[in-house]
Amino acid sequence: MYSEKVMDHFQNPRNVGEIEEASGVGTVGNAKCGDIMRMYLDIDEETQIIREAKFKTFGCGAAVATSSMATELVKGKTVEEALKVTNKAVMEALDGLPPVKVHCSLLAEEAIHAALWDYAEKHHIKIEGLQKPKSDISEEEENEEW
Amino acid sequence: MYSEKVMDHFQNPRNVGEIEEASGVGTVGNAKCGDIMRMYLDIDEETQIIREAKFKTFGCGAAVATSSMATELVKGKTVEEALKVTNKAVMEALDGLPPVKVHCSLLAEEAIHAALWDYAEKHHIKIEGLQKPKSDISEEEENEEW
Amino acid sequence: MKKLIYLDHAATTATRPEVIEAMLPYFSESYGNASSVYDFASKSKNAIQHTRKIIGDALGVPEQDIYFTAGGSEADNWAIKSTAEAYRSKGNHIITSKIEHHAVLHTCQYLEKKGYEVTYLDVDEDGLIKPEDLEAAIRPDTILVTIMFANNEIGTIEPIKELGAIAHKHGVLFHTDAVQAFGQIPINADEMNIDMLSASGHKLNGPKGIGFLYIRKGLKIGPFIHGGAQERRRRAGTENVPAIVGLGKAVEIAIETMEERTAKEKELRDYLIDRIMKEIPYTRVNGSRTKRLPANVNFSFQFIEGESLLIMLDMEGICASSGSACTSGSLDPSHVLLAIGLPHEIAHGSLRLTLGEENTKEDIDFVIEQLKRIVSRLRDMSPLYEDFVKKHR
Amino acid sequence: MKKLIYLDHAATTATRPEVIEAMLPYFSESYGNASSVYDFASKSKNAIQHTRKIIGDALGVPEQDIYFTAGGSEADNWAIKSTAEAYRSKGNHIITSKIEHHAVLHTCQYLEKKGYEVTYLDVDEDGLIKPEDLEAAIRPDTILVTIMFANNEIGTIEPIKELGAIAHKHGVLFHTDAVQAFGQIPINADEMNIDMLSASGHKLNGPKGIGFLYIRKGLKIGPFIHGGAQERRRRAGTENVPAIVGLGKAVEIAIETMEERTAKEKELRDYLIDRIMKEIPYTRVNGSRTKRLPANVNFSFQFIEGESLLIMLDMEGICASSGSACTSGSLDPSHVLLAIGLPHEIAHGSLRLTLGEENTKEDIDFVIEQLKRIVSRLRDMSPLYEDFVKKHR
Ligand SMILES: Cc1ncc(COP(=O)(O)O)c(C=O)c1O
Ligand SMILES: Cc1ncc(COP(=O)(O)O)c(C=O)c1O
Repeated sequence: MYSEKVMDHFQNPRNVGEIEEASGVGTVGNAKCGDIMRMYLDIDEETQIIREAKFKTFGCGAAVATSSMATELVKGKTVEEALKVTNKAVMEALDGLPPVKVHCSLLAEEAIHAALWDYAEKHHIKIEGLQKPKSDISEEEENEEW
Repeated sequence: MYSEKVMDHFQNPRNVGEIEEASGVGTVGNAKCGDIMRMYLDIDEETQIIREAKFKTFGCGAAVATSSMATELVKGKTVEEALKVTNKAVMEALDGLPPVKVHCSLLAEEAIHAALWDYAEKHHIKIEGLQKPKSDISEEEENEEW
Repeated sequence: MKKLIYLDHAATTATRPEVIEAMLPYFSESYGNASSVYDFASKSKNAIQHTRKIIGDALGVPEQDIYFTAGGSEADNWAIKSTAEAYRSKGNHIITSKIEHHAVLHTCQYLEKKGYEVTYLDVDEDGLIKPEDLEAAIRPDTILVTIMFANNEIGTIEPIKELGAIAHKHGVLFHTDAVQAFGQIPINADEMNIDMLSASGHKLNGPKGIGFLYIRKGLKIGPFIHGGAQERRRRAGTENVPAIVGLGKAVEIAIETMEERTAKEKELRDYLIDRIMKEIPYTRVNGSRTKRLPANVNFSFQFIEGESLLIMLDMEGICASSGSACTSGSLDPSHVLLAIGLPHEIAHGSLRLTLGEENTKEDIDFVIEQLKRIVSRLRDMSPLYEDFVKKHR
Repeated sequence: MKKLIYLDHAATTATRPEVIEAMLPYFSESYGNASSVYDFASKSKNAIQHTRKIIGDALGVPEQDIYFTAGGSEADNWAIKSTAEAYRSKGNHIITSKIEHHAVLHTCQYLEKKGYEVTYLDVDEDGLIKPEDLEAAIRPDTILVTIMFANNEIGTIEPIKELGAIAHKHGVLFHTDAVQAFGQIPINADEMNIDMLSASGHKLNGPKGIGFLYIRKGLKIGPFIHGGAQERRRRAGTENVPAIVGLGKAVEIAIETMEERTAKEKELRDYLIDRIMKEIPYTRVNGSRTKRLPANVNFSFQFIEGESLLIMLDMEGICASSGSACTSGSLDPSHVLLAIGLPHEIAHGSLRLTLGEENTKEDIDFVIEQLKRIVSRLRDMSPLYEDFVKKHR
C-alpha cells in the first residue's frame, strides 16, 4: 500500500531522536487518532538556518515516514524557507501516500510549524506568515467514497 | 427423486390405452395443475368383476406411475373391492412418492371413483359407498415447510 | 454409461479448466485476507482488482463501480431493496415486468408487503416489453424500473437501451438483471442507460457463489449486507478471492470468445428449432425468433407434460429443463409462459434446451430423434391428444 | 525469500488440501444445478445434504435447520434483520454487546435508523458479558438477544449457555455469532439455548464465500435473499455446491481434530503469552486468560502504534493483525479494546496473533525475538515513551 520511498523512510527513518536543548520543539497530533509527532529543531540564531532536525513519532508507517521526510526537507533551510515546506511537498518527496494517510503529511507540516512557533516564542521573535499551530490535526469525517 | 417402482411404472406403464365401449370412463384433474387422468374400466355385469382397466394420463412421472399402478390394482377386483383401493394403497404399492407428488395418488383414487361412477350412472345402479367424485383435485396451498 | 448431453446451460455451467486453474493458487497458497495490511495479502487484493478491471472493461464502466456479490440473486435483491430504501422519500413505486426471474419478482412482492407499489408490465407474445407501456406506467413517485436484459426461459432479449432511456427521461433509476445476457451478448452499461446491472459467475463457465452488481457512481444505494469495510463499505464479508479470480477469468474468456462461440451456437439453435418445427407437429417456439439469446431454445409440445418429457430425456442422458430450474419442485406452470399468453396445458408442456460451446451437431441430431420418439410416445398416452384426435377425425 | 509465519488465522485460513480435493469434482464434473430434475443433478443434491448432515451433527441439531449462506456476515445480517422484521409486532428492542463483530454492530446500527432500539451491553475488563446485565436489559418489547460466542479480537468466550437461558426465560430469541468459535470449541446449539447460530467456512480451513445460519425449527424468520426455492425457500440463489462440499469436509476435519489440535494450540498460546509478558515490559494481555479461544493471543504494547508494528513484523515474514482485519483501513482504534476499558493510545498499540495447526514452537520463538526487537525500536522512536521515561527517571 505504501510507495518504496515511504517504506524506505519507515524502515530507515532519518533523524530519529531528540536534540538536547533544542531551539524549538513542537508536538502535534493526539493518541486518540493514533498519531503523535514531536519535532526538534536546532536553529542558528544568526543565519536562521536549521542546522539539525530530529523527530520522535508514535504512529503508523506513514506517520513515521512523513516525519522522517519532513526533517530531511527542513534541514539546511532557513526558517523562512522551512515554513514553505508544505504537506504536499512532503507527500511528493515520498512519491505519494494512500488517501487514508494524507492526514499524516498534514501532521508533519504542523509539526514543523509547531517547532518553529516554539522557537519564535522562546526567542521572542515573530516569524512572518507563521500562525499558532493547531496542536491537533483531527481526522476528517470518514466519508463514504462511492 | 422417484423410487425404482415409480420409475418402472413410468418407463413401462401397464395398461396404457383406451377401451372401446368401456363399461365406465372417468376423467379427473385439470390442465391448470398439469395432471389429467382418464381411466377406462371393462366390468362384467354379472360378477361385477373388473375384467380390464386402461388409462391415459397427461402429467408428470408420478401421475403416469400412479395411473399405471391404479389400473393394475383394480384389475380382477370386484367393484366393491376396487372402491377400497385408496391413494395410500397406490402409494405403498409404488414404494412411496415425494411429498410434493402425493396429490397424484389422490388423483388416481379419484380416477377409479370417477370411472365407477360413470359405470353406475350408465347402468342405473347405485354402488354402496361411492360418492360423486370431484372432477378436480386441486393443489393444496403450497406450504412453507420450515 | 450413456454419453451425457448437457443442454441446460441457462441453469448452470461447468467451471472451465482455465478458470479452475486460475482459482487454485488462491485457495491454499495466496489465501490471505484481502483486507489485511501485510504483504502476503496484497496478492489477494491485486487479484480482486484485476477481476474488477476485466468486468469494468467488459461493461464499459469504471472498475470501481463493480461490487462483488455471492451471485445473481443477491445482486438483484441488493439493487431493488436498497434502491427502494434509499429513494423512499422520493416515492414508493417500482416498475418491473411479468417475466422477471424470481429473484426480482419475489423481491418486488416482498416490497409490496412492506408498502411499496409495484407495476408488473405485460409482455407481447414474444415476451417483449413495449416501450410505450413503460412510458405509460411511470408516475411521479416511480423510483425504479427493473427489467431483465434477457429472459432465462424463453431467451427473449428486451430493448434495454430504449427502456433505460425512457426511465432516464423521467429521472427514474434503471436496473437490469443481466444474469442470462452478460457474456452472451455485448453490453455497454453506460451507452445502454443502465444504472445497475446484476450478473452471476456460474452462468458463463465461472464458479458458483459469485456474481456482481454494477452501481453507477453517485447512486445513494447503501449496503445490503452490513459489516466490515470490504467493497468500499458497500458489501461486507471476507472477499471470496478464489471465486472472484475465477469470475475474472471466466468473463475474460466469455468476452474474448463471444463472437465465434455464439455464432456457432446460433447456428445450432436455429438448426434445432427448424428441424423440430418441421418434424414434430403441434409444437410452438416460445420467445422471439430474432431477439433471442444465441443459446436458447424453448418449445411447447401440445398435449404433453414437461416433467415426463424431462425424465424420458434424462433416461437418454439428455439434461434439459422445463421452465426455470429454480422453481422445479413447484407445480405451477411457468409464469413466463403464462405471461406470453400460453394456456395452462400448453405451458405445462414446455421444454427449454440451452446450448453450450461443447454441444455438437451430432448431439443435436440425437436429441431431435429422441424428442420425436418421446413426444409421440407421451402423446399416445395423453387423454388431451386423444380428445384432440377424436374431434378432428 | 523469508519463511512466511502466518499468525492471522482469525482473519482467514488456507483451504486444506483435503477440502480442495473434495471440492474439485463439483466444479467441472458434477457441476449440475442442485435444483434440476435430471439424474446428473442428484450428485449435487446429495453432496449438499451430506454437508448439511455433518453440520447438523456437529451442532447437535436437525440437519434441515442448517441454511447455507455466502459467509458469516450474510448469516449475521439475515438472523438479525429477519428477526427484527418477523417479530416487529411483538416489539422493536434488540440486545447485543459492545464487542460484537461489525457484521452484527453495523446491522444493529442500521436497524436503529429504521426505528428499532438497541441496547449495547458493556463487558468487563476481560471482555465478558455479565449475565445479570443481560437480565436487567431485557424488556417486554425485547425480541432478540444477539451475543457472539467468542470474540474475534481478544478471543474471550462468552457464557453463551447462561445468556441463552436468560433470553429464553423471558421468551426472547437468542442468536450467536459463532464465526470464531465454531470448529474451535465444542458447541451444542440445542443444549446451549441457541435459536440461531452463524458460522463461516474460511475461518476453519474451508473455502471463502460460504457459511451457514442455523435456524431452530419453528421460527418465523423469512428469507433475506428472495428468489428461487432453494434452501426450502429460505435462501435464494443457485447452490454453491463446490463450496458447500468444501465446507462439509472442513467441518468434518475440524470437529475430528479439535481436541488434539486445540490442545497443541493452547500450549503454544500460553507459551507465547508467558514469555512476552516476562520479556517485554509495559505489555498487557487483552481478553480473559481462562475463557479464551485456544488460538488467540492479543497484546497491547504501551507507547507504540499497531500499524508500524505490523509492517515491521511483515518485513520479517510474520503476518499478524491489529484489531480486526475487516476494519483495517479504518483509523479508529478497535471498538473491542475500547470496550474493555483501554485508553486510546494503548488500544492503538495492540497486536493480535492467532495460531493455526501449522505453527511450530520454532516459529513462535522467532516471533518472540522479533517482537522484542521491534517493540524496543518503536519505543525508542516514540514521544510517548520519551515522556514516560523522563517522568520516571
Ligand atoms: C466474529 C465474526 N463475525 C463475523 C465475521 C464475518 O464473516 P465473513 O467474513 O465470513 O462474512 C467474522 C470474520 O470476518 C468474525 O470474526
Ligand atoms: C435471469 C436470472 N436472474 C437471476 C438468477 C439468479 O442467479 P443466481 O442463481 O446466481 O443467484 C438467474 C439464475 O438462476 C437468472 O437466470
